[in-house]
Amino acid sequence: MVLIYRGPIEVEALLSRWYGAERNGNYGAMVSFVGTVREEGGIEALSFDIYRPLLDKWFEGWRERLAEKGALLAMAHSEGDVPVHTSSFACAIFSPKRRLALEMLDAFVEDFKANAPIWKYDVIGGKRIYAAERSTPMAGSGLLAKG
Amino acid sequence: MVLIYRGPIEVEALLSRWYGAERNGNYGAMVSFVGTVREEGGIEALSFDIYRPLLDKWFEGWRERLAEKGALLAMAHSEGDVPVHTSSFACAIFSPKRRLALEMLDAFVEDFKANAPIWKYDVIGGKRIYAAERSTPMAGSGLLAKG
Amino acid sequence: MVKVEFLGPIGKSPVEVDASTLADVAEILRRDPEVARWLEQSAVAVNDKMVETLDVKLKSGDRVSLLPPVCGG
Amino acid sequence: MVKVEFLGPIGKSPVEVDASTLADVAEILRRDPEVARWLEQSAVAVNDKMVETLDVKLKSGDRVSLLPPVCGG
Repeated sequence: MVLIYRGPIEVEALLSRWYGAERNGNYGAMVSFVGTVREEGGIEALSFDIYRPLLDKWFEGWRERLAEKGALLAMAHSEGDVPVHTSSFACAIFSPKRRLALEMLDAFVEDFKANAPIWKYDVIGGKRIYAAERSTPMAGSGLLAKG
Repeated sequence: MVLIYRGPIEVEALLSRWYGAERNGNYGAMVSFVGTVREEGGIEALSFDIYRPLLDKWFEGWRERLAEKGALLAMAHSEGDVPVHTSSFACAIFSPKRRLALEMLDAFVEDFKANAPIWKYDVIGGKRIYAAERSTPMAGSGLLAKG
Repeated sequence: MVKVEFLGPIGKSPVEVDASTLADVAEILRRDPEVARWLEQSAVAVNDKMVETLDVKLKSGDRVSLLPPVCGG
Repeated sequence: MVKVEFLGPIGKSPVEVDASTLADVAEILRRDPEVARWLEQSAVAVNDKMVETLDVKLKSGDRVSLLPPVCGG
């Protein structure tokens, strides 16, 4: 299951928890990624909507794919407002092999950007503005426009 | 400079420190790698010798290369004995772009394995045995055997 | 009745429609100008399972979700 | 005199040798069986700078380091 934070992720505690929980798993390599909100375009924060049932399904698919390769996947994401210089996304892969872990992390985050059911908004002047131009239609989009 | 620990790295504190120090740097992406000693081949620990002057030079070369791309590099390594299920190596790259950070981390660790002046020993029955078969001759090896 | 929900930025409350296939739902939604502009770029799930054809049969109590373009991270 | 140090698993104390180039050092070390077997797989630094030619000139007080195969991480 994806760990959902209301607001920013408590990154220090989360990384400690992941490392502590897995260091006895004899994995050898832990590769992690943390995404922090950059101060740009005059935003105060980013804000996120998540559709949890589908996010968890999508995530469990990835978890199983990685488990088949002997690797363990963990992920956290924020819902609601995440101010600049705080973090909205973190994931980690534990694996016996570093190279495999790095490759999988890249593929996972790539698919995350395209297919995880999460919607992003810029918060400017207290208003929530959908980040339409940075968003990607999910696989299979346009189905209901057909026929 | 490389952060050298006598014995295992305090990973939780280190990752917190790195994250805390850099999250205000507006980097956007932090990618980190932690190497933990696996229980295998009947070892109690790994043990390391480091030649610090050259390690720091090698590291500063990488730091500058990454700084030119707008990224920040940090690294820690253990000297002496590191028991199984504790960690001997950690590094992190802070970058505006995730893809770049992942690629650089892979290239950095690859070169680290081949050219960082660190020697590894298995500790078995209290004895320190050079890990000859897992070690790599550095670039330019064999010079003094010539002529 | 089939429930249709509009996720994320579509920002519209769920509606109940009378439909026996996903094609029926498509036809109904195309008539709503507030929703029609999202159809081209939205993916569709039925009972939280992504679908890729309009032939999907629906029964009363089923739930259709519209998923507009995403951007996590 | 030039100081030669043997890093990591070579496990030998530093020695002082009389040499004016790295080629001289090579010749001296090849005569020591304890060291000779490491030469093929060792890299060389002079005053903490990696070198790739035997032509390097040496002066008194210079330091030559032998670096056997490495394995960090």
